[in-house]
Amino acid sequence: MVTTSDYAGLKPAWCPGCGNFGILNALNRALVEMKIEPHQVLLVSGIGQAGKLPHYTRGNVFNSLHGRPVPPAIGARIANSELIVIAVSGDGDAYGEGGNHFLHAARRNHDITYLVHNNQVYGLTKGQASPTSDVGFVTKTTPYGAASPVNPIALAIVSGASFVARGFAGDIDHLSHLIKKGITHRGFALIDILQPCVSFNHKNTFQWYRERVYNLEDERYDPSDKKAALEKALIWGEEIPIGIIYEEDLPVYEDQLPVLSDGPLVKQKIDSRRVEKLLAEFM
Amino acid sequence: MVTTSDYAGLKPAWCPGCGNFGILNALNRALVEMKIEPHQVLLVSGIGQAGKLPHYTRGNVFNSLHGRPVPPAIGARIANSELIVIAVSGDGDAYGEGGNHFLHAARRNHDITYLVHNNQVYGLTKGQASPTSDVGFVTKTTPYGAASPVNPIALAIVSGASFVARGFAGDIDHLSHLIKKGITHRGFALIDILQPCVSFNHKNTFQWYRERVYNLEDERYDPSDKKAALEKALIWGEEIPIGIIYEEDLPVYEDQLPVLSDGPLVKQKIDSRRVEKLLAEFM
Amino acid sequence: MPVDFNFMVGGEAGQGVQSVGFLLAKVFARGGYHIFADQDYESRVRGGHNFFRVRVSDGKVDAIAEDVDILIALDRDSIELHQPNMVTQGIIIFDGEKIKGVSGNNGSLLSIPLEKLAEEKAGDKLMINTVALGAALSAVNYDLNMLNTVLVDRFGKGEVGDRNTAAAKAGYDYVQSERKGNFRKIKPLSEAKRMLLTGNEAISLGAIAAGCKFMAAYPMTPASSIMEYMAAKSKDLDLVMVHAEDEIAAINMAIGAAYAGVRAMTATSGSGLCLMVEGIGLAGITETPIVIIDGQRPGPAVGLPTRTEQGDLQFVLHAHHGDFPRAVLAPATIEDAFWVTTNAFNWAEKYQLPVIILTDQHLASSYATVDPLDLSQVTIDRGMLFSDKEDDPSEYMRHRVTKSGISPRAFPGLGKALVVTDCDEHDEEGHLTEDAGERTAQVQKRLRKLLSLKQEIGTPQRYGPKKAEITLIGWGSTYGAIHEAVDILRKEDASVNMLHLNELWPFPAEAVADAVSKARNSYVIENNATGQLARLIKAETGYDVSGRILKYDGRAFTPAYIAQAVKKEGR
Amino acid sequence: MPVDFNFMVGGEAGQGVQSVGFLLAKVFARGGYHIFADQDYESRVRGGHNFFRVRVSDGKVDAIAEDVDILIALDRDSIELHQPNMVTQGIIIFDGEKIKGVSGNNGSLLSIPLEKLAEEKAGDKLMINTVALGAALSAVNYDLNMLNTVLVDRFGKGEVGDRNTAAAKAGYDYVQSERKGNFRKIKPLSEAKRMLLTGNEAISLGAIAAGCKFMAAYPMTPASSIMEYMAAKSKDLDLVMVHAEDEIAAINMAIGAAYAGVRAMTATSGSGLCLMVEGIGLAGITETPIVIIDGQRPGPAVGLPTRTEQGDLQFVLHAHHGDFPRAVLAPATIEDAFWVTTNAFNWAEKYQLPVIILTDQHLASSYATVDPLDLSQVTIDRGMLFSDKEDDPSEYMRHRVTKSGISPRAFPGLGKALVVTDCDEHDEEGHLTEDAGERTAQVQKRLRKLLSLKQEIGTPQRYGPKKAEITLIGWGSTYGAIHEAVDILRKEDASVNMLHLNELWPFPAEAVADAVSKARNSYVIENNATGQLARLIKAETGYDVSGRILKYDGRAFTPAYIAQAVKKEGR
Ligand SMILES: Cc1ncc(C[n+]2csc(CCOP(=O)(O)OP(=O)(O)O)c2C)c(N)n1
Ligand SMILES: Cc1ncc(C[n+]2csc(CCOP(=O)(O)OP(=O)(O)O)c2C)c(N)n1
Ligand code: SF4
Ligand code: SF4
Ligand SMILES: [Mg+2]
Ligand SMILES: [Mg+2]
Repeated sequence: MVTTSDYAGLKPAWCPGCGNFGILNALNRALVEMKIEPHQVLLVSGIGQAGKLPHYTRGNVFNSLHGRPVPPAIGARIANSELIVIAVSGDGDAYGEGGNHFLHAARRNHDITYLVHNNQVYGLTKGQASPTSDVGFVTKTTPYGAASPVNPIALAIVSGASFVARGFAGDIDHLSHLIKKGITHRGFALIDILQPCVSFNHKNTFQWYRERVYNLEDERYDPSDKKAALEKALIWGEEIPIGIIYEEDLPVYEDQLPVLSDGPLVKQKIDSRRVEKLLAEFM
Repeated sequence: MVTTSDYAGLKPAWCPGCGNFGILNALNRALVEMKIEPHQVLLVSGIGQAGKLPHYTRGNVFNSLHGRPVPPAIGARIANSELIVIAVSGDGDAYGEGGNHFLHAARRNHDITYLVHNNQVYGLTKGQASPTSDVGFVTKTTPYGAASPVNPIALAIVSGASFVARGFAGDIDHLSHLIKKGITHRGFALIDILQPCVSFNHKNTFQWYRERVYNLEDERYDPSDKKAALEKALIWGEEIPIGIIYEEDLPVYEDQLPVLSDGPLVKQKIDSRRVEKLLAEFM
Repeated sequence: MPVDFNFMVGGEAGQGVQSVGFLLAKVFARGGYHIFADQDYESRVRGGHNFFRVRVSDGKVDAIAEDVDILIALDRDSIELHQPNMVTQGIIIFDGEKIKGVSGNNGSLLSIPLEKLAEEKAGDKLMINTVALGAALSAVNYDLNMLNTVLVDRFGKGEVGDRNTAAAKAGYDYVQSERKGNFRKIKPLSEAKRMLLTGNEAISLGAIAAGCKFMAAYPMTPASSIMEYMAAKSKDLDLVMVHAEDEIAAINMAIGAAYAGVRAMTATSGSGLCLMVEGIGLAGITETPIVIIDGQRPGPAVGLPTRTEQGDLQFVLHAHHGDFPRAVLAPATIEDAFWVTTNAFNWAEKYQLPVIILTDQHLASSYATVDPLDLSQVTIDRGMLFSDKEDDPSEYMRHRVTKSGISPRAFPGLGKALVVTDCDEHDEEGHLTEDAGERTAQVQKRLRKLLSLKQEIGTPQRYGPKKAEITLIGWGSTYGAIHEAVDILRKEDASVNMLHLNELWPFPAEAVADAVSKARNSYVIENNATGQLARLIKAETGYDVSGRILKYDGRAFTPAYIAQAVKKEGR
Repeated sequence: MPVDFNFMVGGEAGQGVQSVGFLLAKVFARGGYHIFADQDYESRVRGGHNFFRVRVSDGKVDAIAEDVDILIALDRDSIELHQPNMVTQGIIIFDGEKIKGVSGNNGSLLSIPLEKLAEEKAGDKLMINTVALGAALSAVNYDLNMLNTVLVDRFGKGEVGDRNTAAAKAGYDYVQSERKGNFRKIKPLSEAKRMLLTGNEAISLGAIAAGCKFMAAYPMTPASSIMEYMAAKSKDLDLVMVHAEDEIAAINMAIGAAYAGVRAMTATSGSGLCLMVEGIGLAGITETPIVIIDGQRPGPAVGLPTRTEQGDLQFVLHAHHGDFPRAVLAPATIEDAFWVTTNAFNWAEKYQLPVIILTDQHLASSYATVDPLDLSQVTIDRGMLFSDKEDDPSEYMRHRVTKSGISPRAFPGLGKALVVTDCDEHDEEGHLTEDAGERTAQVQKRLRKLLSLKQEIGTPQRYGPKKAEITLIGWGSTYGAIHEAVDILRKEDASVNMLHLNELWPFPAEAVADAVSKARNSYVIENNATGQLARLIKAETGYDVSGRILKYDGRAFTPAYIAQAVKKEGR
């Protein structure tokens, strides 16, 4: 049996009260409830406070470069299609430095789950604006206020991701439910998670989010309707919808790779003699 | 008086019949009609067939790296706010290698015009799939067919660009009209241009586009409605709308920079003694 | 009479220069000749000027010659540009009905109504290439049947094949009747079975033979054809090639795949490599084995996109901040490219580090005949692997500090061992640490791997007399040209030998120091502007070479060019 | 009695270590003392262990000491970790009501009810820092008024200021009454006016003084504070700082701005620099002047994000494929950082190339007192500029081949001259070319610039006797520590001198060769794992140094460490 203690990792170096704790708990709970063992999971993270998460739980861990968790996650997923691959980013990691990978991973619809701890600020580097900082957010690098933010939900939808959700670090039950859905979903599953940063974001606090979030499951919302999803994606301000915003069965990149139908690449033998037939073509 | 001969550049090294010729003509015509002199224009391009365009007209030219025309265009625009800055890319350049800059330039809404020659293929490197290749497009690097394409129009809109249009290299009148609008517009003006590649794209030909494009100006279409714009942005296939898909007055990045209100940075004197007052702060 | 004969095909991009050149090469390769062929093309798809040179020899050749015996000129420029290179008895084949008023001293002009013949005899104007091909072969009285089988192999037995053979025959017959065999004769030799392949094909085959199962890349001349070959074979050979959104993604995907346990690689050229630099360090600190092919071309930046250079040596030696081990290899010939590549994968996994293969546009796109490769000689050494069965997975530590610096690898998900790694400095388990002691231990551990890797480096290849007054030193693709330059110079009684490196890092300092210190004159021959190998030699041995023969106009060396330059240096 | 006194403040991130340390430094700087202060912090925002060392001296100091005279311990770890460094008469200030059961041999424990005093006397528990500050100053009988003015400068004259002065007084008085002045006395000196600033502040000021009007960057420790300073001053000083989406954008924006005619820069650290490599070559081939600040930290990859290293030297010398000129500078001290930066902008524009400034976390975030900078010494040399008025704009060619290799610059839009450039190889006008001759001419033209740039390089700084048995060679931020190590060793009668480089490329080969060849023993002192300067010396002079004193645990050298290591080497 898988228990919470299987997922007891190192002591977090996050600030007390940080929203990341909620995400860590939600993830662990999801994995335990899905009866997934740590060695079946691969956590690939970037650099930032969010990027430290894999060290604080247990599993295989590839803590990658800032902005680059997605490409190695894709590579690893193709190499071993039996791994449950979860990429973990901060908002700067995912949508700033890693913006291009985000777009294209969504477009190709790779079969990974992507957790983005969106605290709307750069935490680890101490409080600069992030691509999701609210417009006008003043930081040391944006003295005249941040420009209008990227919209990760809308970007993912228009790019072709087949599962796009928003969670809230302050609602662990709901978040862990989303994570389970994301892991189960075949295709690129983005879960953008509202994550208060108690040290550097004094605007988008627990309180601020709590006053605004509402659960889409509470209304008769159909996440398979792309246009409706895009409308939901544009909502941000007085109200912020959380839940699965878009979900569809779309072609998955890995499914079109003929070789993967023979099982994981990593389990296939190396046989140099197979090249013989290629050599003949050059004669 | 500005005449077409002012814009006579080097002989193009494009394939005969290439859609790029139409774009070149449309651009030259727009500049001439706007009475802009070559020295007032800065063309910043990337690498690819499209990236060669600046050499085939006249103006100041910064032919930059593959995927990178936008950042130097932004830098130059901030340095000299009197320059008319036009960035020029291919689809691979803009949405593949340069995807991240595209997103963020749109989001910050920099005051440049961006022409993307979208031939849905990599021309200069001889026919690999591009990020806009139609789904299933088979090339030497996508033997199982290209994944679903990026949607540049939708991406630009959801990211915050204030002018988003689609042109067609086969309709020079309309395209040159769009380019004029784009140059006049304050803010990030994307013009994604359907550009047949006669050598490597045998699907999306002049004929193919001609059968599909329709001009939005011909219907009662209001480009200031973001939701409607997003719906238009999703249309691709039997019909392809061209024209201004989205246009709004949105805050422009350069407008929030206090120093630019004193005129172009490049015209401001260097005065080391101004540092004196800063030194005092360290005493 | 020994055969060492040079064809050239010239024309605009889009006229089929490459195709004619390739078929010419093939037809002589089938006939048992050794071939070396190179391609010169511009960064455009139509127009401009391209040419393809095919050297046909009855002895092994690894370089191109400057002289042209037969030029197939598909346009006027080809005649104007290449007439100076024609040997006195050379022949220029062209369509005099299309290209009028040609004159000139070098080479006799052999006008053939290519287009007319194509239309009349093959029913297709576009067959002029094949007509010219037939004509060229006729001009050396070669066996037309040999061409026919090559054409059928290429175009099939159907109508297209038939039309091609008809076109070839038309050209062949025309020349025979016009000139009545008044030419030199080249006959097929005993049918030695050799492959005809490019450097990039050799690398691709090497990678596949080595068991590379994952490649991610972004197109860039001259590396794109590797990704294209791998993609083409992905289904049959059970591998995956991902066309990534950019080079950053490409190398990081490869690293992810390698971490997960498959042999993985990427390929690019200078500009793309710039974008992979951070990934190189990621592989370094996470000790992930990857192979990176760098097809060099003239820089900086985009430079000359379709030309050749060896300007990345110092760059790849030092790309990335901080100190960690890597290996750098540079295939000498097309055959060598195969073996170097298989080796690269072994070293990458044995030492758990990035291995960079420096090739260049010249090697990448040139063709050579290669004796059948003995695949039983390919070894696969995956290095130290952790096994759940032998050891307790709960004790597994990915970055365990060992004497050799090598920590056994486990693959995530294949056993119960948790495989943890980090691009921050980490402890033995792979978790991030800021501890000074752990940091120091990990740096030392990583660097220790160099000690055993160094033992693997072979002695650089020597050619010519053991002792000589002049030693020519080169690396990578210049091997053939330098080798032959030595022959040329020795024929002129010079005392010359060669030292050539195809394994550049860890640097074989002793062997090079020995050679440089013993030669009265040592010259590096390099396709770059500053003599990057010379700099490396100085850094590693303290010795100055006596001269640098450099070329950085984007064109490859020829043996004659080198011989000439050496003589000039001597003066 | 000469003053050379060391404070240390230790505690968790978030406890205000930095603030106490800075105020301590400030208060002694105001009192006319020379200060050197460094910061040691982890890559986290709360918790862990940070410390701040303040060295107070009546003579110039450029390095930190290992011994601690007074430790302000804000948590238990600080005592446990730093007690070993306490001098025998040292004092550990801590809150014994919070940190119970402390013992140990080094340093006497001075327990003060910090929190209680803060609450009682200043009405705010959070004032414990200021109470400790007052206590520390009291323990050396320093002038409390001096602290008061510093506190008022920092917190204003209102309530916060008042509460801070009250807290300071509480700590001060407590110690006075407890210990009855039973301490060493340090009095303010004559009020010499000096600035107290960090390396990054010095660089920022240098950039602004040099007329840098555009910066684009992406946050990365230890470079972020440069972007933050520039942003903070952007309004008053008429400049623009763009927080870009990534480092690739950052350098390319800066290049665009520089091309358009303003002085432009970017700043980053190793990983970010990796992403800028392609941009460096873009600046190289388009001959665009830019200044790149590389704040080094331990690599590879993310390494130790908040620590120091000098591991990027070989990387920045060779970053990018192909051969083209660049300059590499490495400030020796905080004051030097100002001058080096102003210089960098001049060289960038005079020679139209990228200039890289190698700084590191140690220099970036350490504080030192600096005598008032004489701004009239700042020169601005924008290099050769084309003027519409003097020359015919229609004849303008951006990349005109000249003897010096320098082609006059024109700025787009400011005149009628069209400014054309390309990251492909280009002709003199700037349009792309594939011509072998034009290519060669442009490569040579670019490389020729190195000849005159070389003349600009100053002689490396020497210290100590002209002739000595041991020469210590260093570069960049280690200047202070090596300098002082020389003093220590000479006091012990060793024959030692120093050679220090703050201009690394073009390399001052002659001066270094001279020094290395003359010393019986030459040791490089480097904050990296392989001795990258030693390698450079070998490559450029052929000489081997006799030893390498290396440190790569992310911590800076101290003079004592170096002196010790030199003695060990000697044995
Ligand atoms: C290439 C590179 N650039 C910059 C950095 C510095 N850096 C580390 S984390 C970070 C941003 C952190 O913000 P975010 O991704 O939102 O994560 P958070 O800390 O807020 O969870 C940056 C800029 C780096 N490590 N590598
Ligand atoms: C960093 C880098 N990667 C790859 C290349 C090679 N390259 C040049 S153009 C190009 C793509 C061209 O496609 P696109 O941008 O669509 O332009 P087109 O030629 O179709 O107009 C590529 C991959 C390069 N020059 N630099
Ligand atoms: S800085 Fe913000 S995001 Fe980082 S650990 Fe602290 S509260 Fe969390
Ligand atoms: S390859 Fe395509 S895009 Fe390039 S010039 Fe030819 S037709 Fe145009
Ligand atoms: Mg964040
Ligand atoms: Mg294209």
